[in-house]
Amino acid sequence: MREIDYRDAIKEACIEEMDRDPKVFLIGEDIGVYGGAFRAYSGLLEKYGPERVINTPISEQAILGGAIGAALTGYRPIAEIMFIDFCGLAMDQIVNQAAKIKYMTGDALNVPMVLRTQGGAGRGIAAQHSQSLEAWFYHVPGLKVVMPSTPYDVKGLLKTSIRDNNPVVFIEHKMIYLTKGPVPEEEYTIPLGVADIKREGKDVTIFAYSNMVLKALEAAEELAKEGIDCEVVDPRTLVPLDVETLVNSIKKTNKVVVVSEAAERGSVASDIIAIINDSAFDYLDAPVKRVCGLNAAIPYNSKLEQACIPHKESIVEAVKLIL
Amino acid sequence: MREIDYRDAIKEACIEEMDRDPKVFLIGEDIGVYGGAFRAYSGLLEKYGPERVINTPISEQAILGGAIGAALTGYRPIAEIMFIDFCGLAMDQIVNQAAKIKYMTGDALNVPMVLRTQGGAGRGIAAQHSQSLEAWFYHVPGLKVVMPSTPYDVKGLLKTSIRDNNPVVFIEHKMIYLTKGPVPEEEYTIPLGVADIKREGKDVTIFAYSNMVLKALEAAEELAKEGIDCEVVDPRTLVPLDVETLVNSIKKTNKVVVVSEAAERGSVASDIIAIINDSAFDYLDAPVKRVCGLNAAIPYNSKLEQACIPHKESIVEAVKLIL
Amino acid sequence: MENISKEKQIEMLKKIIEIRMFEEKTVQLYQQSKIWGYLHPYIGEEAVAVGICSALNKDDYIISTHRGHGHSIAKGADLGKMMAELFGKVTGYCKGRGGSMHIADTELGMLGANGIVGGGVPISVGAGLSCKMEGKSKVVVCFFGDGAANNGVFHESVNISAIFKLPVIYVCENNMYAISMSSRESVAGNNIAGRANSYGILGYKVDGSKVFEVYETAVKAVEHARKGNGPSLIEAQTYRFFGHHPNDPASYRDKAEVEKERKERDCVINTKEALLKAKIIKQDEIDTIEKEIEKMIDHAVDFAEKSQEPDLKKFLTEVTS
Amino acid sequence: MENISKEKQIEMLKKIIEIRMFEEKTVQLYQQSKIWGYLHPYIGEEAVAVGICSALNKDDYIISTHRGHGHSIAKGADLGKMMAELFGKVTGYCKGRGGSMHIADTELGMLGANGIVGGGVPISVGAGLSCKMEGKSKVVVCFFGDGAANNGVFHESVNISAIFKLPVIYVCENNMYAISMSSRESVAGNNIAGRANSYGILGYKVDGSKVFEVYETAVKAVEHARKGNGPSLIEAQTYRFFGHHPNDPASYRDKAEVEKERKERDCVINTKEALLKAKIIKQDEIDTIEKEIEKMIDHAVDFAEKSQEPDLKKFLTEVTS
Ligand SMILES: Cc1ncc(C[n+]2csc(CCOP(=O)(O)OP(=O)(O)O)c2C)c(N)n1
Ligand SMILES: Cc1ncc(C[n+]2csc(CCOP(=O)(O)OP(=O)(O)O)c2C)c(N)n1
Ligand SMILES: [Mg+2]
Ligand SMILES: [Mg+2]
Repeated sequence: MREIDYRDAIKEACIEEMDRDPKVFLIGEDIGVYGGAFRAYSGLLEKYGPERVINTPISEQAILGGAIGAALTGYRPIAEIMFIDFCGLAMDQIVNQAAKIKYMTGDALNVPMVLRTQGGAGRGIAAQHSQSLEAWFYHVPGLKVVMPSTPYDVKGLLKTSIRDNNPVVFIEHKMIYLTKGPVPEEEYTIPLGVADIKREGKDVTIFAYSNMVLKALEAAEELAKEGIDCEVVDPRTLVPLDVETLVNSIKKTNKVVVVSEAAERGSVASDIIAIINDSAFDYLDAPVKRVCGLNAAIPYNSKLEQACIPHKESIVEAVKLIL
Repeated sequence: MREIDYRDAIKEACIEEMDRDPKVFLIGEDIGVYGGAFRAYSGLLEKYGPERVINTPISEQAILGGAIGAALTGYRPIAEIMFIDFCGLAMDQIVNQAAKIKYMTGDALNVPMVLRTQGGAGRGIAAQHSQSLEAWFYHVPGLKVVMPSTPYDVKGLLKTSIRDNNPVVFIEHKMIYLTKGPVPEEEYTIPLGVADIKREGKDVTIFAYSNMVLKALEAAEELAKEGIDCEVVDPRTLVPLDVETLVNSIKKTNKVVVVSEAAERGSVASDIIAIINDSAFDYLDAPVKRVCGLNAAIPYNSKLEQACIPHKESIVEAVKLIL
Repeated sequence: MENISKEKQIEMLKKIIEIRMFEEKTVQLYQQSKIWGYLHPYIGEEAVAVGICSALNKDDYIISTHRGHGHSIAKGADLGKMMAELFGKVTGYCKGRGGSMHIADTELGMLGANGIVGGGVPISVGAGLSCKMEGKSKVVVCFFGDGAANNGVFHESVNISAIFKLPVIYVCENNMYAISMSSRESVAGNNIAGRANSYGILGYKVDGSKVFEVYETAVKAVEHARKGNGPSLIEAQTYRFFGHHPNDPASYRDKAEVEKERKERDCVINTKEALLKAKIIKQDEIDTIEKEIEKMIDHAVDFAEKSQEPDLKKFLTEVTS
Repeated sequence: MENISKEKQIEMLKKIIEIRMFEEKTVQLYQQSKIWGYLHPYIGEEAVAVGICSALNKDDYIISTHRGHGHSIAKGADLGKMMAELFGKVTGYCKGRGGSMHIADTELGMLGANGIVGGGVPISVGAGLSCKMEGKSKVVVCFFGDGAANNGVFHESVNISAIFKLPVIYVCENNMYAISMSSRESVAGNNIAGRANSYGILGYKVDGSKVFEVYETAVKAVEHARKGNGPSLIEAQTYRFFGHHPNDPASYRDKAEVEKERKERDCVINTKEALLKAKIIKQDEIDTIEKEIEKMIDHAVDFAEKSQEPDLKKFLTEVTS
């Protein structure tokens, strides 16, 4: 199969959906000639014109309002917030408007929109440009949360998200835009709420999402050399969450490490542990281990920065701890 | 000891601290003649004048910026956001500025401020005025989070929060402003990070905070009639968290129910379970039970609303489930 | 006023009375604890919603606020469904889930009341984009208060609507207060309409107690928008006759001011008088109208009272995710 | 210019050159991968920071942006500590934790650069309140870009500063672009200074390449603020000579425009020429100044290179909570 990078997979999803449905459009900062901060949209302005590739001022609330209002009136916008950190400026529109409109109006209205954004550390851009804030959205009823780790997943899930009739927060990771992977030429979609076992194994389950899937696979590789056989479960979507695949994996391995780049306290990883506690407590041979980011503002200095997030090494260590 | 209500305890804390330290001031919406949406500040404008009781336009970002900038330059502001739901408009100031300034500037600056707000359901004011969003702040390194349940605690903790040199998110609950309780005439403070055992017991630990402490005590009362002896642990502050008191209680009871009014998914309750998993797994005789709000936007209709949040009955049921 | 057909004038008077009587009834029901939660009466401000919405087509959109009953009714809402919503009944506009602050309806083009001050304002950008993309000359009216005019959302939204020439009419209902905060003290420059200059768009200031003045201004702004000339900003000067909500005695306001406003700028009284004076209507016709509206409202209350509570099980399967 | 002492004029020229040479050096070091992360050079805009900060006292405050090196240096920052910060060293202004976008220092009255566009703008309200409460006639300068002027924070902050008459000078550096977005297309009405009218405050438009013009305007605005007359808004028209950051070729800009700006509005060249023409300085004196500054910068780089990396253990105990 041909290989393309994560960034181009995003672009392909947009192109296919924009071609399929004239109601789909893009809105965000620097998405015109500039093609988006990570260039996922390069060429799209030329292709679709400024009516469907709407380049905005630095007005995060109005960008999301621009998506919500269009969604309420029949369109399917994909709004981009350049860094997930900047969502701090627009949580009202996401949480009090987009997430709730359908429910609080008793289905009088609905909001089919995608909020595309990206998070994560690793580029030395410090505390306000490196956060992993998915836990905020995960906690809010009415939002779906998608965090793909591969080109294949990002394409298939973005297409599904665009077609979803409710708001989807689609979170990419700044360190994986250039990673390549197999993506078929033919059209495909991936349903929300279906995990993917990125590597099968029988000794320990590693539950990881987004960039941490790549770290988990590296760790599994290394552990394999020592004869430890890890299964890597990538939920791909956090809401809805495929609990069944996770529980089945735990039934097999009886041990699980949960990895998230986000600051540990109040992270999605903690919630996964609570879910395991509810649904798989009896299958566990050891307490679940969390491998998360430190409870610290991400620093600029590269060594400090790297010390704040999980790595292959920290995952390896955690797996060994519970073996 | 004299009894006063939660609301007056807040006012007393402000008065004592404003009298003690001329750098303390209040800023927020309708806090002047109106005395605040829940009237906790009534009379304070007359007492301290408009220079120290700063009534603002509906500009949540500028209110918090108003606190942060003053804190950076030597003052100790108490900023009020009328409903925790409205923090959606100002998360950038809270999270990207207040929480991070000290850490990302390497201690060049610090932000001694309190953000006072209130949350919770129960008054039929629907999805945008009834949320429990403490998980957002809990997840952000650099913020302390305080959620007192009694007049005694609210006064002592507010005083300590005002004196703290870092930003404190101080979250009250709209249903308990008029509850009364003993508060000494003499000055006292309560350190952050020290839990309070609101009721001793030996059979089951109920971990609950804010308004849920009152529900947990009701449940314990009811269970006592059936001979089940519950211990109610009120952490009072979520960050810093007194893990020790919780673990000690679990060592004694070997069973624990964690209660939070917030939507279950990604709640603080989930994180407490992860912490218990890390620190008290071996003392547990049964899986920890979460009793949380539903993953739903809080509705207007009172019966529906009540169905979305935990009650005495749901806590009783949970306790019985793990006995 | 001369350019407005007699029928239209009478129509507007009717709507004003309908809103007034509906609101008086809701306050009464609130005091009887049949309605709970938050209720923000529109009494005193009716001419704004009616003047503006009378310039709209059925398929145009409106975006409302926490004080939204008047907007909905002016756009043609069914009083029964509104009242049922306030009663929390399943027959209400939001199946009892929203209450006063969240009424919405696609068929009405009513894109939602809002519990967040200014929360609907950015949504105008999207509705405006949609109207522009669709190319059917629809327009959007975005209502908001003087308090909301100080929130950042106002600035972002009007700026973007202006640069893209979106067909949005921003209608600021300056009722002089945001809860207890006077607009004289909160709006720097004290000229909301004047803020239009910042964005290079048209700004109008109108007496919000004069329904025909409001209407005529709205007609201009709507035409401007339909032609693709972009947004405009109307500041309607009005007054909240009572407290922010039924339990607010509004003691922060000057009594003389309140009395003067109620006496001189009551749009129900003034519109009636104007029509009587112009001999467009007779007093007994007004009496008949009022009786009919009273009946409508009684029906609405009756409908609400008799409607079912939402089914808890159904609710739970519908909302949890 | 005539009213400014010769010493002060030379001082300003020096600062302009200092910033220019510092920035050129950082770009070079960035390309050599000695600095990483985000770096937003201030080249072309130096006269704004220098003109404004020259009107301030040491204990006045400034609030900066993501493009903040010039502001810090103009306020008197130590080049060594700045460079060390860019190198991520523990001797830097933020102990290596902040990098280019977070430099701050209480002694300098520098309340922080900011990675969030407009993030510092609301903070001006608090610093302004503090200056007013303290009553020592201190003032606050709040720098922000044309892009930030479209964000809601601008509106909220200027409005509040105006109603409370806070001593804040809002300085918009309109360098015509926000990354790739031209201010002609993003600022409705295309007149940022004109937005002052909305708030009933003074607005000034100045040529940001003319340091003395900027300075003289700043003096007026600062005096106004010190006297308790409230905020003002200065729009300094300037130009970002290069890309948004070192890796941005800025191909979205018209070449002719870029060339024209660089040729006609280079404040380093123009300030030198003005002083030479007015015979306030001689070419060899300029040469000496430049050599000295070059030496300072070399020292700064040397200091940064030789400084320690932050200690990981210490960091971990300090930051985790
Ligand atoms: C963002 C936000 N801040 C504060 C509130 C609380 N609040 C509800 S209504 C109101 C006053 C609104 O004033 P205005 O916009 O003038 O509308 P009016 O009530 O006068 O119609 C306030 C402060 C809110 N609902 N949302
Ligand atoms: C809230 C927010 N939105 C977007 C960005 C990404 N961003 C960084 S700089 C910039 C452009 C800022 O333009 P302007 O305010 O004119 O300042 P300039 O870069 O021209 O100095 C953008 C969009 C950001 N950092 N913060
Ligand atoms: Mg008002
Ligand atoms: Mg700019």
